[in-house]
Amino acid sequence: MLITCPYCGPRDLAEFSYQGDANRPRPDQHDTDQARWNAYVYDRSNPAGPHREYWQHAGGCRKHLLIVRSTLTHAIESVAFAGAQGATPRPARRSPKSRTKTGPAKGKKP
Amino acid sequence: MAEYSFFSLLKNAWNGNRDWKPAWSKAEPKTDYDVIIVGGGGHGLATAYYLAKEHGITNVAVLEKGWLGSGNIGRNTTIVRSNYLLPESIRFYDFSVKLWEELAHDLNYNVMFSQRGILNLAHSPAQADDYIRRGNAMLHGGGDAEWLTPGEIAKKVPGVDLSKSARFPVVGGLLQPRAGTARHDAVAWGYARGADRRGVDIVENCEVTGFLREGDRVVGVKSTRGEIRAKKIAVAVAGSTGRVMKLAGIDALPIESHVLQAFVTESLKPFVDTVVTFGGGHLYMSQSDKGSLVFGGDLDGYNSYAQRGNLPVVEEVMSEMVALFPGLARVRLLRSWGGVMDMSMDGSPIITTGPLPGMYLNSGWCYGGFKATPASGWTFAWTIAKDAPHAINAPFTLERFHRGALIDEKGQGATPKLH
Amino acid sequence: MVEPVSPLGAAWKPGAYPNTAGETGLVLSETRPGSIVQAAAWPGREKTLIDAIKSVTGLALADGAGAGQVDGAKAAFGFAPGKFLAIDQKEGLAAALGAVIDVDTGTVTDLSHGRTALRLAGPKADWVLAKFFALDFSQTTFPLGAGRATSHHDIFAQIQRSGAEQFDLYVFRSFARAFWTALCHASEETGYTVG
Amino acid sequence: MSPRRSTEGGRIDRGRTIRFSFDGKSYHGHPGDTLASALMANGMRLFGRSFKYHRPRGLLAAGVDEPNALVTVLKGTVREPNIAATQIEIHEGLTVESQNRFPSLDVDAGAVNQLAGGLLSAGFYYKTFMGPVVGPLRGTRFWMACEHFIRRAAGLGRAGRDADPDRYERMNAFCDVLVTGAGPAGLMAAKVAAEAGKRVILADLEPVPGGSAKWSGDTIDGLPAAAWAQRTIEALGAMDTVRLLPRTTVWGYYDGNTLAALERVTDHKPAPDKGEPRHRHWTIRAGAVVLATGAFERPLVFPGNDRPGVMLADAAVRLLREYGVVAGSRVALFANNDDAYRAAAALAEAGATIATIVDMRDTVSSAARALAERAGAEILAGHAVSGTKGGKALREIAVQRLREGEITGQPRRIAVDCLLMSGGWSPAIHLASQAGTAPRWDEALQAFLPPAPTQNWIGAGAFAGHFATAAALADGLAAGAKVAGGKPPRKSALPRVETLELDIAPAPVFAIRPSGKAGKAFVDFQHDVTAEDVRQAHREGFVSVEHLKRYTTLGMATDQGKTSNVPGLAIMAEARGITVPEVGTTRFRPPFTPVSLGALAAERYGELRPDRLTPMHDWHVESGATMYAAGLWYRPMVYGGRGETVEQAYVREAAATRAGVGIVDVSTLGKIMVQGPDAADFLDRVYTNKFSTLPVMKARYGLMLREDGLAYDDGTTWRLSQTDFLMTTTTANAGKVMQQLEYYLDIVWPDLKVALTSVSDEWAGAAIAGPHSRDVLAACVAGTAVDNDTLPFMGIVRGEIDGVPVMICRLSFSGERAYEVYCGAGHGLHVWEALMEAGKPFAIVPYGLEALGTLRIEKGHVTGAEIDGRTTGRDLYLDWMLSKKKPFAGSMMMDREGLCDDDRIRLVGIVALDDRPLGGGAHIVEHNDPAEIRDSIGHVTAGCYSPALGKYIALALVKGGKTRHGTRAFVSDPLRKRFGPVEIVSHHFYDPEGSRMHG
Repeated sequence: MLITCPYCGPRDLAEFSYQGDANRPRPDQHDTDQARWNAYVYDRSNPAGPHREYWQHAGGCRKHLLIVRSTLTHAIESVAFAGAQGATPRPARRSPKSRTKTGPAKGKKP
Repeated sequence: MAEYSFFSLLKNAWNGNRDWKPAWSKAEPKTDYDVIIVGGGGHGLATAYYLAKEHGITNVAVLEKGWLGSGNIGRNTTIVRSNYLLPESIRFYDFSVKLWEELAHDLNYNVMFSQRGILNLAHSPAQADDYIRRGNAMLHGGGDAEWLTPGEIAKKVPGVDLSKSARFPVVGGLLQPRAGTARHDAVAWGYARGADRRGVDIVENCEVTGFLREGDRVVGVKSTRGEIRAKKIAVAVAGSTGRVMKLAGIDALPIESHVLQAFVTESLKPFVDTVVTFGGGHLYMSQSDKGSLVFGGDLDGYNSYAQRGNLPVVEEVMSEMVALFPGLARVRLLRSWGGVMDMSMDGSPIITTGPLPGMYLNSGWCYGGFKATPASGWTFAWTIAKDAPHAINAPFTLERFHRGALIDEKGQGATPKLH
Repeated sequence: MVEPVSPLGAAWKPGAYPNTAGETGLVLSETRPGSIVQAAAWPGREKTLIDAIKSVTGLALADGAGAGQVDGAKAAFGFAPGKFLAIDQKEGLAAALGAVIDVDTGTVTDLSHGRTALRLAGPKADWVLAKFFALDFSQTTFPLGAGRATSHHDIFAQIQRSGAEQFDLYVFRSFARAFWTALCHASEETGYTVG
Repeated sequence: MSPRRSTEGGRIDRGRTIRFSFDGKSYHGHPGDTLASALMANGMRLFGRSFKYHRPRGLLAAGVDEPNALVTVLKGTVREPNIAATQIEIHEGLTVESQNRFPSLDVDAGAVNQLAGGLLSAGFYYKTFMGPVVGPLRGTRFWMACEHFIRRAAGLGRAGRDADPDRYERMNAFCDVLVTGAGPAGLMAAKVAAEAGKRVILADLEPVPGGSAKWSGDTIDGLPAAAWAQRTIEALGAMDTVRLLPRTTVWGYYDGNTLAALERVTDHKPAPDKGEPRHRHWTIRAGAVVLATGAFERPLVFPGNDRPGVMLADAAVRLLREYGVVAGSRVALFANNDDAYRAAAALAEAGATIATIVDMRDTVSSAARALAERAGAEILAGHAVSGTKGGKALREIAVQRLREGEITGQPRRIAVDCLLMSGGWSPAIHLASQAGTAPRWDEALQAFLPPAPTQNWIGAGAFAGHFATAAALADGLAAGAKVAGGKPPRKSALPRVETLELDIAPAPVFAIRPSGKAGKAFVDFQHDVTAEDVRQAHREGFVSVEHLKRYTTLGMATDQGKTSNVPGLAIMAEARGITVPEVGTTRFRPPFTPVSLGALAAERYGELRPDRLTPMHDWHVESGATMYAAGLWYRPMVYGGRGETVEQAYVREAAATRAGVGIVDVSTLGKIMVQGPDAADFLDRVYTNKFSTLPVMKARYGLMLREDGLAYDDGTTWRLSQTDFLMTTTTANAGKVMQQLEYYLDIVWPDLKVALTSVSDEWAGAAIAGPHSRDVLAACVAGTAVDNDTLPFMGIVRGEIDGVPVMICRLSFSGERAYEVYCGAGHGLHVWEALMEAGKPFAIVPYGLEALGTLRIEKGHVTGAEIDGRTTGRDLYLDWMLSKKKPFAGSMMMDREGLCDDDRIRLVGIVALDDRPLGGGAHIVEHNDPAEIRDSIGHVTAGCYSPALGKYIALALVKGGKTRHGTRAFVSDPLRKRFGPVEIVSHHFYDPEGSRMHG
């Protein structure tokens, strides 16, 4: 599998660390609703199809990425930096050649 | 249907093997059953068998979307063991091993359970302490365990690198003698034949596409072969749990589906006589009766329903294999494949009534489902028949996660990829 | 002034190690810079940080992922959003950068001891590196001065192309000896020189 | 009559001779020969024994699809089993032995299995060997006794146990276009793409590229096809944007157009050059892939089709044209298609007599007739071979009339020494199948064609069902142009081909149903799966393609069904009365052909993980330390070397530390710089206790929980300035904690201005502990005082030791007055030696992990043995660290009922009352009967001999925890055969008030 890191370009799966389901918002630190915390820690939507998930480019820039990937085919639909509010995931590039055009200006989240 | 025996083989050989009958009949689904079991894998078939055998409930249909045993029962590395740490697990899996020991006779089908033992190699004093804790827990829970020194390991597993200069030198090993391997497909076929002989309908190529509801209650299924109603609907679909439960409106469960790869080498003359695991990484290996080394390692580590994995895990597993057995570098990988694992949030299964009225759920097997097949079927059948769990599966509830009553063998918390 | 000790220890064996054909395809060396410093900008403050790096080192970094520059004793490159590695053969770069980068701009972290600088130079440098890293080392995709953060299993590495056939690697000090040994081993095929 | 070498032709160099050995006997061949061709040239027919029946087998194929001729290659005591003789290039000194036979290939005792043929039908083992229900052989015993012998009879070659001395390597490659297969289609595609400026990798599994061009006999652009291929390869090789990879099999198609290939670098040489790997594992990330992997010819299924001398028609052509080997002198052909007639013509030209051509079809095209005429052979149309004779070599075939699939009439017996067969062709669609979905059935070709691409590949040539050379070249041209992204190709770019126009479409018949007991007809040659086995599987209900495969083992041998797949499906389809595609096909899985485990381990063979070393590593080793692998790190366990046992050594080290002063290397601790205006706030959120209140130049012990509320990691964090913190973690958890913190900052609190940097390797750390620790520092530290006022407990100062800047924090893991001295890692050794020197007057001792553990057990500090992922802060009596004033990670989850249960195991101390050791992993019970192994109430996490207490003590996790203090229990360690009384006490064994460390 090849993941196109918005900063580093297309990189091998081995450089990435899976950080799990991105469909479950972490409750606010001050939230005292036990059910919400339980759901955050334990409950997963586990869809067969497009899945929003976090990956960390641990063997690269170390940024966390929000990726939409099909759990049926492993095809990656989009990659974006995680945590950027209202970020629209960017379409994945097909060819590893497109590195030169990769990425936003240094450090700017899209 | 005739009993299988050496004499039946002889008789049929005489007749040119022309008189064999189907191992199980291809049933047409009826419109109504006492129990429907969704999932014609090992656990579903075992459940049907024990419903009939132990509880006299035979008006049962097993619905399989594809061919029988097409899930993990036919894709695993065939290991049977109960070398667990926590009392709940030891009790459950030890019960399973006991059922395994009688299974071939029980089913009149040779599932080839071979108690060649499983040896967990430890590579540091701290790891040895950890394994000894587990071995002692097994013994205190009524199981069997032995501690082997490197010298004893050398005799039991020739070819393993026991040199002091190894990157992770072997300091000892935890052996469970009663563990072993079985012929995976035969388990599915044996249970199918056994259930069929007791009157269960086994319906292949019948995919459940929805559930019939009366209020909250689940009263039947919609399928590619029509609507089928039943008093009780049991779900045992392993890696497909998320998909099937969504059809019942359950959108979130403490389960993720992950891909696990498995590997076989070309066929070799006898090389290793026991199941060996490598503690310097994550590797388990044994040799099949046909001579292939059968082995596997960690999950690929991302949600997947694809039954195919990627290269990093392949390379990691092979690296560990040749680290443990440097003579195998010239042996060749014949085939690899992927199975979809229903990874639960604490690494332990769920065998329970609910979560909806009329429904029963059996899931969360992670990658330990094969060895659990008999106990899973037995306790699930009990739970379905009695509408309450047996003491053996009582801890394996769905609520335990939220309650914090976790059965976390590895101590990794709610990180499915780490179990 | 106390000279820092190289982590390579006895694994550093200067000399020529030709291959069967008598060739040496690359030179392996430890460059032992006095300063290896990480500078990180808060989001939106990258330009200020790039300017600060320029004011101290004279290196003008282009505005793009992984862009960098090498200039004799000094080098700098980006390896992550808002993050840069700056290298100087002289000591004191961390203090100098710390003086011009305030807390509202970002942070400066001295890694002079924590990272070990290794250099591969020669026509076979990219061939040997490709045995370890899943990076495209061709000139067009990895131009002069550019930097990359990558890893070889457990070993994290930052790599800068410092010449047409030359790459500088920054690896964690504790792994340096193991990695160096592996580099030498992997270079036997093409032949190599240490020094 | 036997195979022989022709006087001319082929790419072998008759001028040179190579000697090699097979089963201890010496043979010779020529450069260019494979083991198969060289042995055939030596007149050999018998190459191997089959898996189940041990039937004698000859060569069936000429390529990777060979199922029979498997041998073991020997290099000294190192063995490489199960290699097809067709894939071994001979070289001087090559030593090979046959396998799965006893005592020899010629006389094999296992052949007795043939007598029990009917008993050993499909699935026989599921039906027997279950043994008695009662008695000593009940349960699994009887089966295991039988299995012992079954296992010895099964299996092919024998693997070695000695370490493989060769090396393996990986190579990462990137390209615009990967072309797999250098036949006419692949060559053409590579040429077009390369000429358009693309970076191209062209991989071919054979030593000499060219594919079918090497033996087709066609003419391309006026040149013999082989010469055209040669010319094209040379032109490609001259371009620096093209990488040619001969002897390289692309075997795996993974996600993201990542492909795996195996290059056999030195297998064809007597010895590798310096530094050369035996195999190279290529991982190729390709922009686009051209799949031009060709096709495999299929055998026909008839009784006796496995007799040595029966082979695939194209294999005989290949042997002849590539290696100059004539497979027989009196040859028959049995086919269901026109294309196979080429073989008859080719062998006739080489001097063989073509005794007959048996064609299943009633009518034969004129083109085929012309070829038969050239071969001087009569055609028996509408006939089939219904049997063969000969022991270990074919002598005679029986031919009968075939009417609507049934054999009729009297057999005609024809004496031949070689029978060529052809059931048409199956495209090698394996890679495409790996990459995507199910293949589609082509009725005309009677073959599965590639599925629609789900990744970025394009097919060409025989792979796509376009078998003729001209069609393959046209495909290659189109594919090359497409991946190059340029204009559609000009027609004129297409080379001219002169060839025989033959219809490749076969008759839809693969199996002859024999009349009576005519003998076994094999579908899967290697696994001895017969047509009758397939029919029996049908009778028993194993009718889906997967059940068929699993029940009969069809297609599961080392050739992975390359020849057997379609014939097997066709027989099942006929039995079920449905079509082949309705039976279905199994998904092809990686690898396409077997790959050595060494190659996949690559550079990790011989070095699984890198060594991670502290700056003082060499000093420890030189000082006699026994090193201990802790994760990737090496750490001193004890400084022995004085004839001491490990226990004596650690007791000495620990006692000396408590009495005077000791020093330990703590450089492995995880260290993370937490910097930025929000750093303190961030730490308050991730630690259970507060850090925002920590003064500058002070340290604090911190506990972290997981999100689920269980204990995660602990360590001290030092505030170096208002906005800079140095966090330490346990050695084991350094990476995980870093990742968790990054997760919080990237995803949960992206607004916090905090930067994290791993500085584990930046700082060397030495802890000095003991009553004299301050004296040692006072003797060597410059630039700061180290007295109690300047450097109180948890205080931090900066200073210098022997010219090196240091940072000293007063911390204690041992319970003694103690300090951690940090300096730049490059100065670690220097500072360590300075401290040792300064400590000399105080008899300073270096101590290792065992003594460190002893000191901490005595003090009751927890580590990974107690924070094992299943314990809570309360289980460990760390309640005092759980702030009630602020939320923190895990705070909402740690109070759930299951985590507060009274029955949980909690931390206690235990003391052995029988003066014997308490090992980690021992359990605790309440009853005093060693024979009763039951009712564990907990376990020992870590034990030691305590020099301070003069007793064996341990930390333990026990149900009820504190409530058991002062009670008697028993240690039960049956695995180590240890049982004895213990007293449960507080885990704070030593100086519970902390007066020593605060003093």
